[in-house]
Amino acid sequence: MTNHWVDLKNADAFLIMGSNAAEHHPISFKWVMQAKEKGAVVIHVDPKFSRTSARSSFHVPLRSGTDIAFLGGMIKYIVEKEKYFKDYVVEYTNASFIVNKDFSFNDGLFSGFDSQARKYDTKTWSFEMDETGVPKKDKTLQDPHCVFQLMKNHYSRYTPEKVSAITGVSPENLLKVYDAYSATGVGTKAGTVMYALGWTQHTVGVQNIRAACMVQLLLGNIGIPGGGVNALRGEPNVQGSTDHALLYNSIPGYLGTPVADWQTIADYNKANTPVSKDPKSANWWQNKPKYLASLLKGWYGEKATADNDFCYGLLPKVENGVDYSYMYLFDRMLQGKMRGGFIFGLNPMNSLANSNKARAAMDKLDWVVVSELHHSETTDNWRRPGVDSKKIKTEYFLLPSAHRIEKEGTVTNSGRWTLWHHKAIEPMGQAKPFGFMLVGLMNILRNKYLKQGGALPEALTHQDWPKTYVPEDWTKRINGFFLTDAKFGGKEYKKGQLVPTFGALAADGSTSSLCWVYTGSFTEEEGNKTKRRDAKQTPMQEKIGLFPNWAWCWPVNRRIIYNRASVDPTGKPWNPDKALIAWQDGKWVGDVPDGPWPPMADKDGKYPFIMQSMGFGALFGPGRVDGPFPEHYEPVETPVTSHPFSAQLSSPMYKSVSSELDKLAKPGDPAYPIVLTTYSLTEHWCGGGETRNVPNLLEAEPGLYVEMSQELAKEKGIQNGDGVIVENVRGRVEAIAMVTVRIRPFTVQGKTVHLIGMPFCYGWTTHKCGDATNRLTPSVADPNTTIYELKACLVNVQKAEKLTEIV
Amino acid sequence: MPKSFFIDTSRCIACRGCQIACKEWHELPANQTRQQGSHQNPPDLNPNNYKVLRFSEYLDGDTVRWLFFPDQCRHCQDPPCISVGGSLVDGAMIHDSQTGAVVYTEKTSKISEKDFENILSACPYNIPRRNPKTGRISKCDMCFDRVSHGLVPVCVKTCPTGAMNFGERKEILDMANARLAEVKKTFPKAMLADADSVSVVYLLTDDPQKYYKFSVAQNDSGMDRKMFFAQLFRPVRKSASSVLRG
Amino acid sequence: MDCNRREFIKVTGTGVLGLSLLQLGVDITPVQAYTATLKTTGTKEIVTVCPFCSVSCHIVASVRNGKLISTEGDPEYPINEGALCAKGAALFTMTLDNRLQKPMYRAAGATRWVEKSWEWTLEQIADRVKKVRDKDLILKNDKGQTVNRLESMFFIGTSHADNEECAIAHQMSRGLGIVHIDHQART
Amino acid sequence: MQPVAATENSIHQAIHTTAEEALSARPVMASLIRPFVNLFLQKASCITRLDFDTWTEDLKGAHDRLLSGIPILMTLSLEPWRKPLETACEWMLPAIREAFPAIGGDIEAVTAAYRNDNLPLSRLAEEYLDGSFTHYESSAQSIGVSADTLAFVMNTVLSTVLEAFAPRIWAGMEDVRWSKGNCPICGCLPSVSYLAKPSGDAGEFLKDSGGKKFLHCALCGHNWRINRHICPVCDNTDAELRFFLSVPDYPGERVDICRKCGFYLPCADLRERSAMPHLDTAAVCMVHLDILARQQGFKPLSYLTWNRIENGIEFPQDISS
Repeated sequence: MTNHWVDLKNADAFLIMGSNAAEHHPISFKWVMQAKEKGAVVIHVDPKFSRTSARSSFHVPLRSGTDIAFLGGMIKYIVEKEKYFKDYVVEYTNASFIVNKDFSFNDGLFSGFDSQARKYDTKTWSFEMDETGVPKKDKTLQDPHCVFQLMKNHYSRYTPEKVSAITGVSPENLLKVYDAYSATGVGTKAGTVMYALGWTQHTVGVQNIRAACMVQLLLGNIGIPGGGVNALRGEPNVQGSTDHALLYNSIPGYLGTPVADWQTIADYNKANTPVSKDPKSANWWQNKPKYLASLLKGWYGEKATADNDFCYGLLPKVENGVDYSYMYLFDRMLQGKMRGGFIFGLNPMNSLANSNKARAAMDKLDWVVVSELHHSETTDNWRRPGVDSKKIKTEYFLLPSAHRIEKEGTVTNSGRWTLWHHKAIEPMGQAKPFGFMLVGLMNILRNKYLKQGGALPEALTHQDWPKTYVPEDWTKRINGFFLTDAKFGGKEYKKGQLVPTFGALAADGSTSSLCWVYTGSFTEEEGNKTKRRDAKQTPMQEKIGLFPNWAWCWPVNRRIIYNRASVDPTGKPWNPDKALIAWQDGKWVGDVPDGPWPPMADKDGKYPFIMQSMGFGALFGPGRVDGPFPEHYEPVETPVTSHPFSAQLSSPMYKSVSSELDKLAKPGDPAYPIVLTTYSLTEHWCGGGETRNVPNLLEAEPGLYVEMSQELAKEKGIQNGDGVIVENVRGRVEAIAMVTVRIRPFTVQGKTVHLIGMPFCYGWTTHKCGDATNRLTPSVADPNTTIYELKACLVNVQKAEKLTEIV
Repeated sequence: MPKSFFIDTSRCIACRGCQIACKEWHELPANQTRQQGSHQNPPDLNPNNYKVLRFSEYLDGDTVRWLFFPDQCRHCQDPPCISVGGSLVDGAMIHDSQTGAVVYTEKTSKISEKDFENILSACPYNIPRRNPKTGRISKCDMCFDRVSHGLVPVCVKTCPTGAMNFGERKEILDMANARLAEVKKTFPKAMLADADSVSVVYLLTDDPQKYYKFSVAQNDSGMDRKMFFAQLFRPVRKSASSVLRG
Repeated sequence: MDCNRREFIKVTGTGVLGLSLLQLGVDITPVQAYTATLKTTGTKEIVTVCPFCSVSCHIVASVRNGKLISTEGDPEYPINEGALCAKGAALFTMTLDNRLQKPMYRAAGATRWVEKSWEWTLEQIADRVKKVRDKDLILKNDKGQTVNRLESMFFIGTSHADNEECAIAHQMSRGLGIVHIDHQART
Repeated sequence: MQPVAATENSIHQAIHTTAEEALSARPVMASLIRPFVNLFLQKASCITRLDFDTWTEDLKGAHDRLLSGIPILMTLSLEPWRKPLETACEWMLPAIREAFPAIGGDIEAVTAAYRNDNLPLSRLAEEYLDGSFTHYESSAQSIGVSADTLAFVMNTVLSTVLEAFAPRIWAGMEDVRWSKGNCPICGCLPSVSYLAKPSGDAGEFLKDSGGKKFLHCALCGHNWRINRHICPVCDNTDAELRFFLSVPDYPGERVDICRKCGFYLPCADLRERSAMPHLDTAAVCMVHLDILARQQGFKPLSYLTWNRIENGIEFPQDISS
């Protein structure tokens, strides 16, 4: 979230899209309802009518996978009806930038596409620079090559008629939403976007969110109270685990994973550190070398020296352009290329796309270490239905893990608040925290390497590991230390003392930090700030529900990111009633501003979007691999064979793998005419591993169902409660029909398209409750993030003769 | 002093916290339910569920209506079940004069199946259930043990939205009427179901029949012949506390 | 005027002067005798964070003699203000049932789990890891660049872990040379 | 959340219900509870009759001082309170005599002094609030009672007036967030705390589950919210050093203890209760918990009439040490 949970109460309009917030983040609705009581309009755009819809001002059903068409229409509406917040757009976004004259867009493809490689050469997606290296601008927004005009032109095709034809939303409903939401395009109103997996799990997932960012930038809704683009996030510490980069493509603190071409730290820094010649651009990422050096010092301690590149050379380097995420991992596993691995607190046999493939792939491992609270479809994959356990040669090590309540440490919520949780009770039986297992294992391994040698032992033995797992020691390591006596901010620090803020981190090896965004969370001056529980506020903060003394929030306790955009260039809040920061008597008051500099109009002022190298909000976003403007493409499995915006049916760049288990239905496949979307449900959590082990929750939601419209049921001769087979090219799933008015057929390009929905929380380890819905979903993914397209694929449904998976 | 519930369906989100908390407090075992095409599980009241969340949906023109009804015993002011069955077995079915709770004890297992059917047919809300194994008749007991210790019923404690409320009858009726006035602004059809004759007052936002057949008292199971005669020979009310506490 | 709390406690009127119950003629001995028959229990209230969605509602866990006796929404946390959804409210039961309590091992081709000690289990895992790593670690790629990567081993999970544990998992993975790293953010 | 302004009848009702509930559980406490119940009943009758209109102090300055942490009455003269204090004497002196016949003679002496205009009520009240007690010894001597007796009387009289005035003094101060351990109105320490019942504002999606902690002032009866996870005395936040004692069958009554500073405070847990008790009565009804906490070596946050269970206690001059 750019903002935070309590801040939802400041919104005047909500666009809840790609999320079922009331059911999956119920407490968020506490704040949504507060705003609604005060007159805010709450709009829910979603294929299914849910509790979120029931509590919203209105619900608009949308065919899954057509969000960009819907939002593209909104951009067109905002631009053409001049609903945008002009001062904000001109001053704070790149609307006025002049784009490379060679940039073009033709029939669904941007300039530079190589259809053989399915890849863009992005050289033309660039800005024209003046002689000093600063982007050329036309603040009148009239230049035909300026971002604003290109954007206007791009979305001029998204007429209500076309958008309606492809999304299945009536033109009246479209205008109702566009009109209500775009009313926030004035300085004194705020609109917020709440999204979750309903946006990310598409082959255009990143562009869905980009489209929302554009809407928000046009309306001046980023960086202000009650605004923002808010990822509600689906998991308990998904924010923190992303910050600490349990991801192949980054190392902690959003630094890129080293690739083979970057052999030295100098290579790395050269390739990764952005340069801006504009003195008004803060270009925060210019500090990257400091964060990398501090991370390496954190990992390798005294063994890391300037002379040995801080042990950078020991790090694994990935091959440029090779993807090591789940989709490829399990593909390689199936090919027998993986020998062993660790699966901690995760049930991929139920939650990954194409479960049949994932399950078969796991059988190819020599050994696997699984750590869990309960038995799950993953821990017990070797004895799943239909396989002969004796033939599964994989060794399984099952480690009982401690529950959150049985251990201490920090987690980070979606609003980036880092929160200490105390240990309330001892772990049950011999269960242990993950930290105990991993520190224990590493110590054994390091001893083995010290005594026996082996491949590149220094990569392990040079690392700095404690003997036992003490959580708070790691909280300190994450914050970072001064490694020599130092002076910062007029204060003396001794070697070994905690670094007060990331401004003090250095590239010369004199500081350490395991994740620079967390630096400042644990200081000599104030101790462990994640334990702070003080609700104290200034009257200004109280007005907007800002709690600066409660725990700590990255970065530097800034509660709303890009908050310099909430004031005009002289530092006056756009909305004085809900002021976030303000420049008063030569200093900032309110939230921690995005950098200490004076307001933008001052000679030493900076642009608000400090993490963008040029300092401006990106209406034109050249950083994504699949285009600088979001463009509607159909899901890879789509019920249509054409759409009104271009001949490019699906994303030209979506990722996929091609084992024999990775079949795809062709567009408009008559054998599989029905769209399937998948989701969570309230009584069970994600893959269901924990909640299916609570008998009373299982009693309330006992088995796998498929929600379908009355019209579809009638067409298929299915009665409510009938056992049905949901089937496609990849799999076959048994479920019970739930015939409902909450899902209704869509009229798409004049034809009826049916959509059905299924939860994915059921699995075979719970007796006869049904098995993985994800046996149906495809291994195709967004080209930027490789997140699977779990929200839209094609199936057919028929009444079952006999059921075996479900009673 | 008599107690009452106020169940505000306009605030219910069907989270089923009440349904599950009720089971846990009364230590009722989980049923082996199966998905039968509804979120309503178990599908009906049963000896292991004194409380069931009922779901109902329909299309109102182009608008989806999804109604939630946490069903439980209404603890009638003048309970027909007691009229019919109160004198069958001493101490089996009690109407507590202090709280207004209608409580069935273990002694109901001595009541015959046929008599149970009469009791059930007398209930305007189709509430009592009989365990065929033990013969015991059961239903919501207003958490009599909790209430007599000054605590609120466990479903009320659990409710996260304020749909479930409990207190002195007068205060509860005031609360219900105040809320009704507010809700009527959005739902002109809103009403309080049988407020005068029951201790469990539901606020409904829609036609009662849209919720559930027995959301309001059903005439066909109301005052039948048996009940009429039963009324003539009505047993003296006993204080449940004297039986249960003693 | 310095009005800190310590100051107030020193100057507060209540209690400095006054009469005892005995002076008031109230005989407290029966109450004292009664009290002697009472068994008390001490309970600690410890604040933890709900393990479900990422609102991170705070929960007060009441613990008596090391045993969890109840959980409730923390009224102090500015986000949930004491409220909980159905799952958060069910946290208490969820920590109890069907938990894995001992390390277990399933041998190749075996049809059942065998309970093992932590020492044995970690030692065996370390053994497997070292064997694979020593055999499969790629020091140079086709172009002769140093890559030090171990492609045949993976680490996946988990957003259930604390930040401290995530930092450990990452440091360990990169130390081993693992490049297949992923977690729930991608599902 | 302040309890709704109460009528004489409703306070009486609450006193009776609270006492009856406790007595049915612990009949042995009757001899302790009864006298206080009678005193509180009389106090409630007096409170609802006190006339506040004569006091027209402008509290604007007090509001600003409150923002900087100074209780409202700290710096105010109580001279204009003479009339209400007198009314309280009229009501409460006979009530004390009736409730505690053992000190009947002393009370008669005090009553006589009051009648003879020999009791400087406003000054004694001010000193009581300041904790200075400069004139108590001399006044008591001139009446022929002990300073302790005089202090006990003044406590009863002053608390009656304060309890009547507190809600009106607080009106206009609601915007002030007060999170200290002593009362924002009179500066006094609490006699008891309570965990509030759930509240669900109509506009919200989810109600809270209750459990917000309020302190109840031992003198003026004002209730104010504090952070439940912080010791109100020493600001200790370490959960390992804080706990509460309770008797298993009575989960609604407990005594909160901080090992760091060694102080305890009884607490009425109202989260699941269906009605709001009379808090002072509830505090009297929890004296058995006071005894238990003392036996474990902890000190009461404030010495109240009903918890002076030892004889000749030596009151520490600085209890925050």
